[in-house]
Amino acid sequence: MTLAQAPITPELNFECETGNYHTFCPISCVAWLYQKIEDSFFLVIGTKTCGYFLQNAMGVMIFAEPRYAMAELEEGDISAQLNDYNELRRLCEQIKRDRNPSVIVWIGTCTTEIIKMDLEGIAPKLEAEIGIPIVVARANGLDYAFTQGEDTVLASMANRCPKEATTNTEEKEERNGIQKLLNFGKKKEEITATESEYKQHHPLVLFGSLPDPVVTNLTLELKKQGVKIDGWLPAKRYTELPVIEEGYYVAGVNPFLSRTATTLMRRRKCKLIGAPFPIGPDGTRAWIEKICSVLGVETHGLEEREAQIWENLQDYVDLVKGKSVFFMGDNLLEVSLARFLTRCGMKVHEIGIPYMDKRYQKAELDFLAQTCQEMGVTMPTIVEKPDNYNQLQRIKELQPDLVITGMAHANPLEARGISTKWSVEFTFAQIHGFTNARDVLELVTRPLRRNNNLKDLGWNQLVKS
Amino acid sequence: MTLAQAPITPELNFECETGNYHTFCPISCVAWLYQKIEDSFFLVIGTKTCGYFLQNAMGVMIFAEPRYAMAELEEGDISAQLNDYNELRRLCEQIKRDRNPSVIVWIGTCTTEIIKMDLEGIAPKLEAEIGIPIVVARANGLDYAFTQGEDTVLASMANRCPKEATTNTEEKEERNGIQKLLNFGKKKEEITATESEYKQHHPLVLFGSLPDPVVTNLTLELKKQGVKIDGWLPAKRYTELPVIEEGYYVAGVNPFLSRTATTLMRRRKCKLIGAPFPIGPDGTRAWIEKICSVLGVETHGLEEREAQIWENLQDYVDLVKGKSVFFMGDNLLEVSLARFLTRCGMKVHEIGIPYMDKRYQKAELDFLAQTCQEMGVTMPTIVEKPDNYNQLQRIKELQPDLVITGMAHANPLEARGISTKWSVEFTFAQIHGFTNARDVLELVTRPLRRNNNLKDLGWNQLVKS
Amino acid sequence: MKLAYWMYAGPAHIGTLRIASSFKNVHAIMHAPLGDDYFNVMRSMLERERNFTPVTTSVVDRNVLARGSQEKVIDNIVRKDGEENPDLIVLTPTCTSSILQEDLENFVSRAQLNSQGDVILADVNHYRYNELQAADRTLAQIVKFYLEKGAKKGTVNQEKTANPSVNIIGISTLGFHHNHDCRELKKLMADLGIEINMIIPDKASVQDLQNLPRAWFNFIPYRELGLMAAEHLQREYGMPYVDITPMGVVETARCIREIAKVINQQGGNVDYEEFIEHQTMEVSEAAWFSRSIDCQNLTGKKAVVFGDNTHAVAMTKILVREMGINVVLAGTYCKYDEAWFRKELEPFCDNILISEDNGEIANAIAKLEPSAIFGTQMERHVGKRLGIPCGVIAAPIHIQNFPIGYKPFLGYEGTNQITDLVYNSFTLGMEDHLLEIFGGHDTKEVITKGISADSDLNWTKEAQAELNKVPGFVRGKVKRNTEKFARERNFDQITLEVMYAAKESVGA
Amino acid sequence: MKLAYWMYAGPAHIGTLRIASSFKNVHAIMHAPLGDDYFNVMRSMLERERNFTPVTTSVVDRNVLARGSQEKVIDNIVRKDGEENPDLIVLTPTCTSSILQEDLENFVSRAQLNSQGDVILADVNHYRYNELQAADRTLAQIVKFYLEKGAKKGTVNQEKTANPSVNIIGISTLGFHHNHDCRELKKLMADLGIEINMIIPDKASVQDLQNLPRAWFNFIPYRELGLMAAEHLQREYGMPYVDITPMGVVETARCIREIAKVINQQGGNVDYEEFIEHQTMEVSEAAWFSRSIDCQNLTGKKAVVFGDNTHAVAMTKILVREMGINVVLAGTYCKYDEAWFRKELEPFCDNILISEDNGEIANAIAKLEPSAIFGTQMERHVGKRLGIPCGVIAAPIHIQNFPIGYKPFLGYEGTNQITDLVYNSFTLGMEDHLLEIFGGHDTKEVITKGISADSDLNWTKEAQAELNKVPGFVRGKVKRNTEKFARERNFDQITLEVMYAAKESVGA
Repeated sequence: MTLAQAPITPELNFECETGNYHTFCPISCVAWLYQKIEDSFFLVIGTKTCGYFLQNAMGVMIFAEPRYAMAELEEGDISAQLNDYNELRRLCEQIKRDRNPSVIVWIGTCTTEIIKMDLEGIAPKLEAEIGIPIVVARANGLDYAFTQGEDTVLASMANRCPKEATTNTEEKEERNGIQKLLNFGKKKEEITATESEYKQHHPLVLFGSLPDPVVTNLTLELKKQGVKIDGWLPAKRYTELPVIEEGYYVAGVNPFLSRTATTLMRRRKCKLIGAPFPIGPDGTRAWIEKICSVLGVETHGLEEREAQIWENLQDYVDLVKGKSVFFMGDNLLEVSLARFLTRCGMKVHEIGIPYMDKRYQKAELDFLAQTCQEMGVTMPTIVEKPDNYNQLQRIKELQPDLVITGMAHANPLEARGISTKWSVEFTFAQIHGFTNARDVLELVTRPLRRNNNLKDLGWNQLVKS
Repeated sequence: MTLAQAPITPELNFECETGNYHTFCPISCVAWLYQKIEDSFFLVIGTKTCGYFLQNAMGVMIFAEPRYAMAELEEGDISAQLNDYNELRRLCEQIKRDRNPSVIVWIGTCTTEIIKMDLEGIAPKLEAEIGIPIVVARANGLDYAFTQGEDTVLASMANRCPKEATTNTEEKEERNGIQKLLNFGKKKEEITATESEYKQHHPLVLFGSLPDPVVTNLTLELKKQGVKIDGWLPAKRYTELPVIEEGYYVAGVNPFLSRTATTLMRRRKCKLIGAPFPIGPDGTRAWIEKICSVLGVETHGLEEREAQIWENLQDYVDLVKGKSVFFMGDNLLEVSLARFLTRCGMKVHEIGIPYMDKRYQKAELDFLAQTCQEMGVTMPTIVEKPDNYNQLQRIKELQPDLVITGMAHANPLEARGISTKWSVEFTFAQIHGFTNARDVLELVTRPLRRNNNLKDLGWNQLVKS
Repeated sequence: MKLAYWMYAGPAHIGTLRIASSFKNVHAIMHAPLGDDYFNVMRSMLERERNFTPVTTSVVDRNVLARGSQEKVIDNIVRKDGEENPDLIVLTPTCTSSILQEDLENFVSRAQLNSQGDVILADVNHYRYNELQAADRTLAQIVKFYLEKGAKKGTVNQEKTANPSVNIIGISTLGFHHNHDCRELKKLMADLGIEINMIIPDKASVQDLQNLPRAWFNFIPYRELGLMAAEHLQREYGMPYVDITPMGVVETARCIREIAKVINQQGGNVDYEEFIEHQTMEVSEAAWFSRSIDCQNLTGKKAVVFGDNTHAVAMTKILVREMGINVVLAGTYCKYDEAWFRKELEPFCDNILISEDNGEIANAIAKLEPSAIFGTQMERHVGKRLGIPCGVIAAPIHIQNFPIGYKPFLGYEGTNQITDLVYNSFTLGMEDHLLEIFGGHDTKEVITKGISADSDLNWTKEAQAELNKVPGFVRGKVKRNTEKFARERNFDQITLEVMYAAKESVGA
Repeated sequence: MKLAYWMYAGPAHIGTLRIASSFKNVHAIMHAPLGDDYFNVMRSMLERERNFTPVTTSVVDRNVLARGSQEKVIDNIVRKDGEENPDLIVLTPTCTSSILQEDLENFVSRAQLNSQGDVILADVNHYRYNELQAADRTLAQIVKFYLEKGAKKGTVNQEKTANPSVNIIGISTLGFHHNHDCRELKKLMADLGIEINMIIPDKASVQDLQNLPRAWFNFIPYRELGLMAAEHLQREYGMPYVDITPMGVVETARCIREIAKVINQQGGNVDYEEFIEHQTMEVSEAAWFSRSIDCQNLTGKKAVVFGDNTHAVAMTKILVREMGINVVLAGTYCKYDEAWFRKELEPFCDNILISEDNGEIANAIAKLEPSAIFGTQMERHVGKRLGIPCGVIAAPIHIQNFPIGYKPFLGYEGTNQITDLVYNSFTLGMEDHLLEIFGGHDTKEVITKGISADSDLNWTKEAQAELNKVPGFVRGKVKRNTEKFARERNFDQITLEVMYAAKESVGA
């Protein structure tokens, strides 16, 4: 790893529990990735259990014509009476016929792991036969939690990024959708002028799936510092995957992408910029600073920009200051959120988290420790693979002002007078960068504002204790 | 009147009762006339009572942006503290500003009659002042019933029809919307060819507001006989009102247009073709035959056409044959419908009717008498200005298979096991001509089909008798 | 004259007829021209009433006008008296016939001479009062008539019932959900151990009106209908009344506590606190809903409320106090009772609008762009045009306000029904919330509100492209907020940078 | 493998968990990988449940796979037994973990040794049975377990109650409107003078299951859940059961008459005819609605029905027999019970479709173009795309099937709710009927269904113009009917004349 700065020794307390906790299945990632990659089709190879999950808990199968489906394994598939290759060919041919995507992503599940279905072996043959790239991602619950599903897909896709920039300019232009957008409608000389706004630096590719407006936003923030992004993994279209050459710098935008980071470093020989994640004004500034510092670009006006954003957040910060928060652990965004909320003046009791890659999250963990020090609060405990039952006992004792939790526990906690916020909302909301910092607090303060609105009702517990 | 055929002496029995009966207010006509005349605006000058009627009973004010409104008379208007001219000018100027219609139709009401508001006096002055034609129709409930509202409007509009064909061909073409439609897309020589499909005859103008598809349909039926329609009153646009010259032949399509007929004869010196109305295959054939005979055009294939329509109706005719029907009286279509249903084999107990112009309806009455004779049934009693209470006693005694009635009595009759059909549906449905004959029976048979469907339920009375 | 496309309250005679035809065995004679009698259609069609509406029109036509209507009106009254033997015949003109300035009182006196039943003229000025006021007046008039009649004969029964009892005043035909509310109120009173002495005018016999004073108190669920009668009964017979509408958990509790007070003041000994606690926490799901995650997502959303006084006031209080929703505008068309409305709602909402002009309300809604509307059928149509969901909470009535399934607005089941209405209005179920958190990817089905007319500002192509990425259902709002921001700062071009600056500044 | 975009019934473990978590003080242990535990989310969010769902996952991860799961599963069972003292712990795998082919029976026996409560393994094949079948089996298994246990100890209570009594079997958490149906059934039984002995599994204690035989009969409102238990009770304890779903006035009457028969056969003496008559004519508005003018307008309209066996069969019968609507297609996704479905509905509808493939149903609907659909959430979405209204009558469940307001499908209030559903689905209130009779003049707001892909036929400009005059909501149908007519007669051009001829011929 390329860490430019000497680490502060964190005095964080790490624990690990039983892992009897609730979180969404990693196959969830199809819900946002199929939207992000507009020419893709996702095929989840699993059981009725997987399909019913996508349909219900994610509530998304009801929408018109999603570009994903289940390859539902039936008794014959499990007992290996049927030939996996033929079955998958039949389904993929149908998908090609009906939708003709640029790529089919196979999402392996626990079941394909257990029956040892050789997806990696089958894919190249079938790809050659039907003429559509097939990317295989083992987004199974045996090895991964919720958001890590995206990590498995991006790690797999990293291997498909072109190795050399094509010389054809037109094609290159098409390849880089964002750049095109930013230059849209400008004449060639104007583009050259725009190019000159950038500093000279090594190529930089960012990884992590973000909604398009957030991509534009972060791209603009870096552009303000003269940093040009050479590509995003994933891009809006599979056919626009960024060129990645040996020695390129890469930086992640999300804490759950450690496998993708590793793949980019080991397989594509990229240099990883280890930075806190661009969540909250503090995180965004640190992320930009770190990138600039590694690329040798001097920053300007970042401190003022951060200060101005904090000013805009003041009304919400006033609401959370002095309040306490407990993360039950769900989406691996917990450390970044805890760090931002600590900076806002909250006290963090516990950071439950499904999985902790201390190397990939090192800069964020250091930043958390530093923030706690600066804010004069005690270091929270980080509980990996938490035990929900034990956590509920601790919550009962601690009576935090806010619990950030999965969907299964929110209503029962509310009925007991404990305010909650769904962790999953942070996964889907636009929370990255300076501009969106307010949206994070919009979510965090909602239960607190609700409590204010309803405080005269005379009740907040709805079960007999 | 120009009656080519000697009348059969009808042995019909006419009665007149108290007039304590329910029917819609004649201002109802705005509901269909504003749609028919696409560049019009209707202003109903009346009270809250009138406005609430349009809003509720007609259920139409809820729709987006109707081209009609109330000029609601307030206490100051009633007590004549306010100047009618100024008030109406204020409203019409607003209408002109907001909608800019080609014509504003003032619908006078009972109230304008009682307070003797001089609409006919005010209109020409205001028309000159604001530069939009203002047509005044006294569609009040003191003098008229339900559908007669249309009669008052058309009679008033008849006076606005141009007296001479303009020489400018282009303008003429625009004037005649239907003709244009029929020739649409054809080249000039083709039009000439089309013209030659018509026989030579005196100009003919039809009056009565029908939905556009029905207009096209009747136009085509006459074209088949070589008869060309020179115009319709009303046309689709006020600016396309037909030219009416002295001596033109005119024919009505509805039984409630006696005032319009009189106006055309007396004021515009037209010759009225008195025919049964084109409702049912029998009526449509008689109507066409009469028109052709008066215009001196020989008909061809009409008998076969009627027979073929009857054949298409057979399944519905089987359902009504031998059943009895009672008209409580509502929309003045009663005689035409009774005649058609008699021809279908029904027995008609009583024809309640709000108003009976025996001269204008003469051909229809004769045809009814003739039909009764031919079908071997007794002549029904025609009760003008019926008394609903008395009618209900007679219905209780007669137990007809079907009562055609206004909306106020349908549910209570149904609750007593008497099948009903809303008379108002015949006003709004497309019932004229050969093609639509089935639609009439679709409506008439619906309660009978309902009875068939539900006959196994074991109940048909829902009040204790 | 007033240019009107729509009206909220009907004409006076509708109010009178609603009262007359609610009573059992009362007949109304309308002295009016042909076509003014659509009350019968409304009752028959909207209430799906099995019986003939007991209203007969004595038709005024040109001949009657010429001759004078006295004879015809009297004939029709006497005839109806003979045909149906009603206890009472109520004569009413309409806006139209009231202009004739005939001596209808005299017609009535004359008709009374030959009638077995009572005959009265509904005493209402048809140009000063609307449907609601006329109904209130007619009900008070009939109550007064029979109590005075009874007083003369000494038959008014003033002995209080042994157990606490109530008269429920104001349940009427063609009232907004009155039938279901009445069933719920009967259940509530039974739960509270309160006997029902009378319910008027719904299905009540006028002969029984002299038993009204037997009840311990009168209960007026709707402010618009019954207050005049209650005040008369208080004045003449010292009967207290409760006029708190039991709509929403908070107001229902307040209403029940007021009832307890009134009963205990008369020597009763009731304590309903445990009942209120149990109903609030266990029977009604509304209190729990307000704490649940579903409701949390509604926190701070903007709503507009418009209706009659009773429902607009109660609904605003529920939205604000019980659900944490921000009512940016509350309004009523009950102009005649404006002061009460203002007093009740001033602490609860940003703006108040008192108006009978639907155009004014429509414009306010378009400008405020709330997330949901709670109004009448008219506001529902406005909402449809603007792509804003609307829950219907008040008359003018419509066939949809006469559901066959049980849907009260009052009492504890009412709180459940209202919760569904609110929840479904705001989010159309979980669906829309999911759409929102998933970034509105199902954009094909989302109602898009047309972006307002071309602005004077220049959007760069990039900014326009960015705007198009915003989900349809908030795009208009983002656009307007951005433009407002740009105008305030005198930018004439909207770039990506301006868009983000606007977002940072106003949370657009 | 099956390419699936949607499924109607969930996997087996959902059925097992619905039963386990419906009982009081029963805990389930799911032996499954992370992420398979979304049952807890569904229960918490859809039911807005205030309590924690009593289901704990014993997580299978890579380590567990390597070491074997026995120790972890047993530890988790024993731990939960200690933490919550449940009467019963039910162990279930999911589709995934069931492939491991571990000896779970042995795990359970081992865990039982160290547990105070009972421990059982839900005995279900996860690849052969779906949610509905698994729920039926698990309920029967638990009933059998406790009756056998009681039989061994001699504690099964077989003494019949003094008065007629019933066990209602099949009310479960996450069931389609089960909570409201249950309330309505309790009311119905009370009205019939029948005591409720037990309701299972909803909030029942497993310890009380040995009192089941005290009831005079068992009642199975839903065919999908409870029949196996009822059959066991009939076989072992000679208890008769009634399995007629009381949905709609006709079937409710038939159900009540069957109950009377069962009671009278056991020495009771009940006659419910008067009750049925009163409820049908006065309490339910459904019978009256079927005669009313509103319903007359539905006569002969085309509908498609699709759902589980219980609701699809009952709904089809209601539409056909009680409302005179033409059900052109009725279907079910309960393939395993196909024979019963066909037998029940063959006399009532034109076509029957048995399928679990939502694409097949969607295509059938698109082809048949009914005026309304009564189906599941999936059909509702199909309807949305096609512009055809859809009333939801069956699971899969959705937040909208857990309304807070009272909305049963069963019993007499159920008939009212269903009437509203039908009426609103067909006409969206009076509005659309008015639109139709007024010639659809408000075309701006009418949902238009896109006309099908370009045809091989040539429409003249006049005919095209004429077609455009047809209101949007029937235009597609007119177009297709006209083209069908033209094709059959080998016309390659559609003129005005052809259009009218088509209308005369096929009533297009």
